Amino acid sequence: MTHFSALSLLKNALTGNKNWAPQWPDSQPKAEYDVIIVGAGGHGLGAAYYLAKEHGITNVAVIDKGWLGGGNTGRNTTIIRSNYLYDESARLYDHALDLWDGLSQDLNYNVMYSKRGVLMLAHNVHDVQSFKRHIHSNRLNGVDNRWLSAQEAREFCPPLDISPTARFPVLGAALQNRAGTARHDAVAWGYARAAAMRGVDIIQNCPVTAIRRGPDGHVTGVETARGFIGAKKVAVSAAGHTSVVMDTAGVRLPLESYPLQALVSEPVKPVLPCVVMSNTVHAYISQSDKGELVIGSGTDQYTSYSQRGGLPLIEHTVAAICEIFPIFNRMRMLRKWGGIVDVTPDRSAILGKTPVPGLYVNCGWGTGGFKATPGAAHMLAWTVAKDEPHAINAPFTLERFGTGRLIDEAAAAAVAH
Amino acid sequence: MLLIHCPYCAQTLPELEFTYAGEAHIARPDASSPVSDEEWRNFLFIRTNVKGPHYERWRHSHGCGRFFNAVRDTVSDRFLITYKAGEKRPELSDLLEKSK
Amino acid sequence: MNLFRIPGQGRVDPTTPVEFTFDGKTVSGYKGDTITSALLANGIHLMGRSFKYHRPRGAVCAGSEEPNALVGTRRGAGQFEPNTRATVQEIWSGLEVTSQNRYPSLSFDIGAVNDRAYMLFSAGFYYKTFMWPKSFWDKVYEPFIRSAAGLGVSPSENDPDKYASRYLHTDVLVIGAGPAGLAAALSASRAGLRVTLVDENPEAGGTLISEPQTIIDGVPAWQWIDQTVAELISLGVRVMTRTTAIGYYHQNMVGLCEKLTDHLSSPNANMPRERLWRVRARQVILAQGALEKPLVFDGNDRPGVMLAGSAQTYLNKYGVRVGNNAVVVTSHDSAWYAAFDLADAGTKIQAIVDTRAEPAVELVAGAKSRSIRILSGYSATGTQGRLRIKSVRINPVINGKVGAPETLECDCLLMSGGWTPSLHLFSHTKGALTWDADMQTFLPDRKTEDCEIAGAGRGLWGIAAALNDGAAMGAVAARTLDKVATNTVYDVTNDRVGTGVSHTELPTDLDPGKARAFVDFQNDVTAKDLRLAVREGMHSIEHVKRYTTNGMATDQGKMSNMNGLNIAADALGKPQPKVGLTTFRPPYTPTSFGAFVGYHRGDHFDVTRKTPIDSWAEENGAVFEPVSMWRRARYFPQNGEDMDGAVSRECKTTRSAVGMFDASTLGKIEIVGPDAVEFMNRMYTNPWTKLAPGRTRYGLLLGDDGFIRDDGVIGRLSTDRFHITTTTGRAARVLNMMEDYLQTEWTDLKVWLTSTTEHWATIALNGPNARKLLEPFVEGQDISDQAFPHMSIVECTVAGFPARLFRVSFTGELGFEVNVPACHGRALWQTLWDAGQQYGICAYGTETMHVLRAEKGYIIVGQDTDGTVTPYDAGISWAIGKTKPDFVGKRGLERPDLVADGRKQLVGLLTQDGKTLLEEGAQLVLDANQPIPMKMVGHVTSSYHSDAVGRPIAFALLENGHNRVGETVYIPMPEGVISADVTGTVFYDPDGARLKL
Amino acid sequence: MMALTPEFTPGQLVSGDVVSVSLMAPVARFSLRLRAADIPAVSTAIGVDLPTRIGACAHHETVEVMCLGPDEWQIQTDANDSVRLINACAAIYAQVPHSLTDISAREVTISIEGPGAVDLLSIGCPRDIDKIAIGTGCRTVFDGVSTVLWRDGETRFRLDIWRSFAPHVIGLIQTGCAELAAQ
Repeated sequence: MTHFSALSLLKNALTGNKNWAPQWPDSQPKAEYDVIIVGAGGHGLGAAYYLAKEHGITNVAVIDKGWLGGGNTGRNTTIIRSNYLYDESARLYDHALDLWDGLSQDLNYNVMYSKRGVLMLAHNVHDVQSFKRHIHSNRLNGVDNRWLSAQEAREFCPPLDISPTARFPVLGAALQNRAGTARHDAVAWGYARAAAMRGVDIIQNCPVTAIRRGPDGHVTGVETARGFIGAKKVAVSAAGHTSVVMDTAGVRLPLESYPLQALVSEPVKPVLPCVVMSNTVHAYISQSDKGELVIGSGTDQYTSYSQRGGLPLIEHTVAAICEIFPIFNRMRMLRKWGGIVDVTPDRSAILGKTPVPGLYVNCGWGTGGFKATPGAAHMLAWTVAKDEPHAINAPFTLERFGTGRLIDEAAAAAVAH
Repeated sequence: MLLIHCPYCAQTLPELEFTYAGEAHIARPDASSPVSDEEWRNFLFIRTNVKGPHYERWRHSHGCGRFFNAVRDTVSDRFLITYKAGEKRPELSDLLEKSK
Repeated sequence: MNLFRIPGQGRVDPTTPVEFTFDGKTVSGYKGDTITSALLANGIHLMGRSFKYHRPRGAVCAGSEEPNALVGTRRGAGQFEPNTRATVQEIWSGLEVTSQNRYPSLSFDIGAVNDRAYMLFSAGFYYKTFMWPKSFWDKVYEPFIRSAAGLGVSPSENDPDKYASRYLHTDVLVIGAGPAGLAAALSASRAGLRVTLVDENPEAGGTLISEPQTIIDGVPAWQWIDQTVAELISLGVRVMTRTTAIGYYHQNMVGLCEKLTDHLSSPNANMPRERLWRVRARQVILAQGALEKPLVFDGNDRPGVMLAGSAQTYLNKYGVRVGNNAVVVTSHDSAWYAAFDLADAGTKIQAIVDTRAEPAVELVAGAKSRSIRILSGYSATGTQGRLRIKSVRINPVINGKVGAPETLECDCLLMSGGWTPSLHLFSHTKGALTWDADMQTFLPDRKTEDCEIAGAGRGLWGIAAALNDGAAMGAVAARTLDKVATNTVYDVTNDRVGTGVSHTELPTDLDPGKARAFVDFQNDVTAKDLRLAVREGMHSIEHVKRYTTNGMATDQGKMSNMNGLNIAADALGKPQPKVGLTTFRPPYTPTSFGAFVGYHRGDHFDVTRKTPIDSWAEENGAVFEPVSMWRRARYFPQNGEDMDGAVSRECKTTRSAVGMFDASTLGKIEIVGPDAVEFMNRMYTNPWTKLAPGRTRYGLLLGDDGFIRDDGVIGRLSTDRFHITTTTGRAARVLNMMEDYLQTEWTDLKVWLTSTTEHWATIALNGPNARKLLEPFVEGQDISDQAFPHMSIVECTVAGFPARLFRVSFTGELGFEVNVPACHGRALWQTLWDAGQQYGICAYGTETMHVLRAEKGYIIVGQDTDGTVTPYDAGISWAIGKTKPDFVGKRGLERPDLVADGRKQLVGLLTQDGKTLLEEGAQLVLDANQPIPMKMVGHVTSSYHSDAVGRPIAFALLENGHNRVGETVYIPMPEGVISADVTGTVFYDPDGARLKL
Repeated sequence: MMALTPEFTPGQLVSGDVVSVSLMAPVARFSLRLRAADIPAVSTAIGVDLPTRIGACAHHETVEVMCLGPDEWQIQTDANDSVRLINACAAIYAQVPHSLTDISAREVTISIEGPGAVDLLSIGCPRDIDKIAIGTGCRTVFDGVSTVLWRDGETRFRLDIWRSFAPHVIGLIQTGCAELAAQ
């Protein structure tokens, strides 16, 4: 496979770009693998990559019911940040942030991680208290996050309306400079290419219908549309579809799948320099490198796998954006789409072992999955390789829902992802 | 925006009048007698999250105010049936038969 | 001077000239013109620049699918929008139009250097480079990439226009008012149904407008349109033009965007610019017709290259010839007819170049009769001309071999690659498509919604077919809705039904690696980009789309998807259905944010709830704060006080004299019935059985997870009647939660809940003078401490108003809360305010309330607790009825982690220097010298300066807090470490003497 | 024509030939809750047959009732009649347990009249207004706010709105009136 560089780009340009090799082969399933990962999103492909790169486990297959990167990896609003409240979350997401930085070089694939800063707006006294709590906690955890006055927020993001008479005035904002965005498809493709280079099989359009267990209860493999595939270990990283797959192994999860919608505007010249989030009015916005305003919405109220979502939510989301950025009122919506997010009761992920020997799960990322990608992948690989969680993902167990030891970012701060 | 048939109002009305209230037929264990941590966890958190016909609850919050049950296909978002709270859980096979 | 306008032809109004400006130059057209038709009438083809290579571009079509002719349009201050499709924007006097994505000018654009280096900018190039040196990414590469973004520029001022929205319920919604749609609407409305017919164009008619030669039932097409629309209106059909069906949602809800003023020179100020319609239809008929496909060959993007059908539209609809000297390149019959119409209108048709070896006899005859040169079995392999096409290079193709080139001079090139059914809305419904091998296109298959597809939308070509299918589908819809409907059959003459073949790139004798054969015009995606993507392993059409950005431009692939699919399928060696089509997403065409925002701007973005006393507070200079949906008076500054000054005065006055507070936002629920007390016992942690009528008690509400949800004072009015209060923000949630348990868990209980939050205005009087002030106004109750002790409730009369009087205090002072019907709230407030003057009364707001309650150690749920705090943690386990068999949260509280050691517990904090005010949210540590990351043991939940205590006070949630009282904790702040003593939570009047005055 | 006052002073808010909107004078208003079996007894006591179909209304002298739910009715009557109502219910409570709760001050009511009334309601109410029969009504939602809608005639409606939401809803109604007038 060609090493990517300005030089290779030039060489190929001169030869009419005829000599580029496939970035990953379309693999046919082998009879058995050491590890099968269900779900070829950023998390699953990344886990395969780290298994190969850091744990020397290369007899690995990543299996997906559709095309790789076709789930939430390719449907999210690409926001990356780590300024979470609880130590557990902050460590996990900050670990991801450390990996984001340098991921392009590591994968030899430009994922366009852009540290443009994420601005979270405070609209009332409760927001201020909550954000201050985050900022102080982050500071003592070594996580970058600082408080800006409304005026400073406007200087950082000029289109922002900070008029005190607004229905939801901006009282200030929390800013994480290191945070930003990345090119979502490139993350999946980069991991796929890098994993494939290390011998990982990527099997697309091959739905996994069941997880098989032996008499001793240990995992033996998976049933798929292309027949049974053996495996010593199976890791399920299928986002919204995880419940359905895990159920076949007799593992029931505290998980619900909700439709999440997002939309983009027509492309315009650069106008929005950073990512802006307002949890109070439910609006998340950034501008893509193509010039589109990328806007995230909330989830619909009912669980669904339909990937449709309703018009009222879109109306509210756009209204919220125009409340914060009135100048965008005459911009046009180009495209809206729906994803399926898997949500846990405490809005934190489940990443670790399951009651079934040899079966591992990575799910419940809700709307926060993309930003965690390298971290979740790295931790999942570790947990699968060592059959025990890393200190960073140890708290994110399934057991916590029985004991009540939740990592409740939502309840603690009413801060959505 | 869904259309929902309220079994109390006997009318099919816009989703905006209704509030989703989670999975149905999850009875609250009587805590006056011992309940295991696992039972309580299941009651609080464990959900089928089924891809397909889903037994769930809605409240006609901007209408008659009643909680009621429904079976909705979470893939198509179509309702197979709605029925009053307390009525017995309709058999899926019958519903699928009817919807044909 | 419209050089290219044919007098007397088209539907524009020659008696009404219209002048507008294009890049500052005045251009004249007529009423009924679009920007494009007016520019073309003046011989202007160059209208824009492409996204990546900045190539000069002109309009390629005449409808909303236009990818090239995007312009900025401006009416006045705040009324600018980028990326407007010049092909649909009607002109009006004074309209300002500017071209985009060029510098310094449209005809000379520096950005066009990219076009020279195009081999470097192959698909996905940016994933492969800009990685070294790493440090350059943030500082050099990324800013460079970002600066290249976008087509037009964002608006920079607030939008002064209004936007509106409506709900609409209809039996049948017909989308598209072409022949099929008109016929469908006619059948359905004749059957007696409520019908709505929408079309994105300014007038109904669709294709018929471009086919004036058609005769329907003996009536010329244009006349037929007029009489049909007239009949529809007489039948009560709602005919909506300039209205785009943008999205097809669940259960036949369709979103429409109606443009009301963008075509007017001086719109009424109260008229919304756009209106969003949320239509619920029992049946939907999709009659959206078909879109013409470009041909893919080198240089197919130059200004002057246009779809043949669109040229025909410019001619027949606007009376505009798109050039004097045309070459037609086609793989479909329809382009021949366009050529004939143009020839008859005086354009010289140099040649009709057909990729097919043997065009139909009647076409050949038609061409001969007009002495048009016919080149069949030919390919187009290149074009020349910088800002406008000058010539086209064509080659014969004989059994696969591309022969010697020939160059034809021209000033426009009309192409047609055949037609694709417009299935966008159908695919919003997730309806299944099926591949038709003969037509080489996708057709609608399995439906998920109650809809029918009529006419060209399902691959039926020709006017007669569209009319008859529309009529039939209208009848089908009517019958589905139990109406009797007849199948009208239309007699059509001069119908011009055509067939054609479909291509990937046209064959060429040049190096295909160097060909600039565009598939997605706006995003500059060429055929070789698509093949490169496939070569690199992008084997799903979604991968190809995302890797090349084909179909991701503002036309959402209307021009490019089918050509892209054909080429990708060819590269993969798979049939198209195996490769699949990318899903079309709403909206059908780009739609103003304003249309979605509708009324929800400024004050109407969200409800602002105000209490009956809010107006008094406003008149008396209150500073407000939003609390959930309410706005509440936060403090009442006097002669220039800041918040601290006002709060300090309000606190002092309340503790020394009397203060009054508007507590009307507290949630209130009336609980009535023989089982009221049993319900209370099950719902709240506290025991209620022994609470006597006339008494009140602090009630604590948990979730079944054991964590605190809400609290409030609850009064028992009679054996069977309780008056509950809840926190301001949770009133609705608490009532919903109670109804949930009552309706679904405890259906046996005879008890009913009614929200009375808004029935009562609540005025709290606190302070040593509270009784003196209140006493004279109270009838029917002795309010002395003996007769009406702390925590009492009574129904009586206050100042002549029926009232519920509480003896209760959230300040630690002697306190009363008077509830009167909301309509009397302000009157009572005024009465007490006037009478209170002699007792030195002050009005206080939420900030003072917070300080006073904190001095007394009263918690605020949601501030001193979050969703993870138990009654034990909060130090209020005394509120739990330990002997009760069950209550909401009882079992949850017994979960292992909730009874474990090391939980965060609520404590008081006093900074050791007695001066420093802690910041709410600040984190606590036991060892301030440890390195980062530090082990944090809690955080400050509330912190105020307290005059009563004479120093700052604070609450904190602290790990093992209850056992740490007396210890020191540290608060490391950026400015330095603060040390504080851990204390109890009551800072003032610990034995509560002041309550008992 | 007058502006909406914080005190909700009754009077005409919008007048026009398309649609007129007035804020109505307060009435005594109660929420009545009881079990189905007790409907006859309570009907007798208050002197109105409680309708059992949700949305159905009944009248007797000054008393007006709408069935809002299977066990819920809204009763409104002349202010001087409310004592009679309260006593009548109190008298039978022991035998026929129920809940009668005074909510007179909870809502304000506007009347909407004119050929444009249905269009006006359609800017905020997702229901099919045509399907609401004259002489009936419903609790529904208007721009996200719970309201009770009474249809008194082909083009005559009343809308009960919780007091603190009324300025929002009425403001939107006034915007809608201006919009209708402009067409």
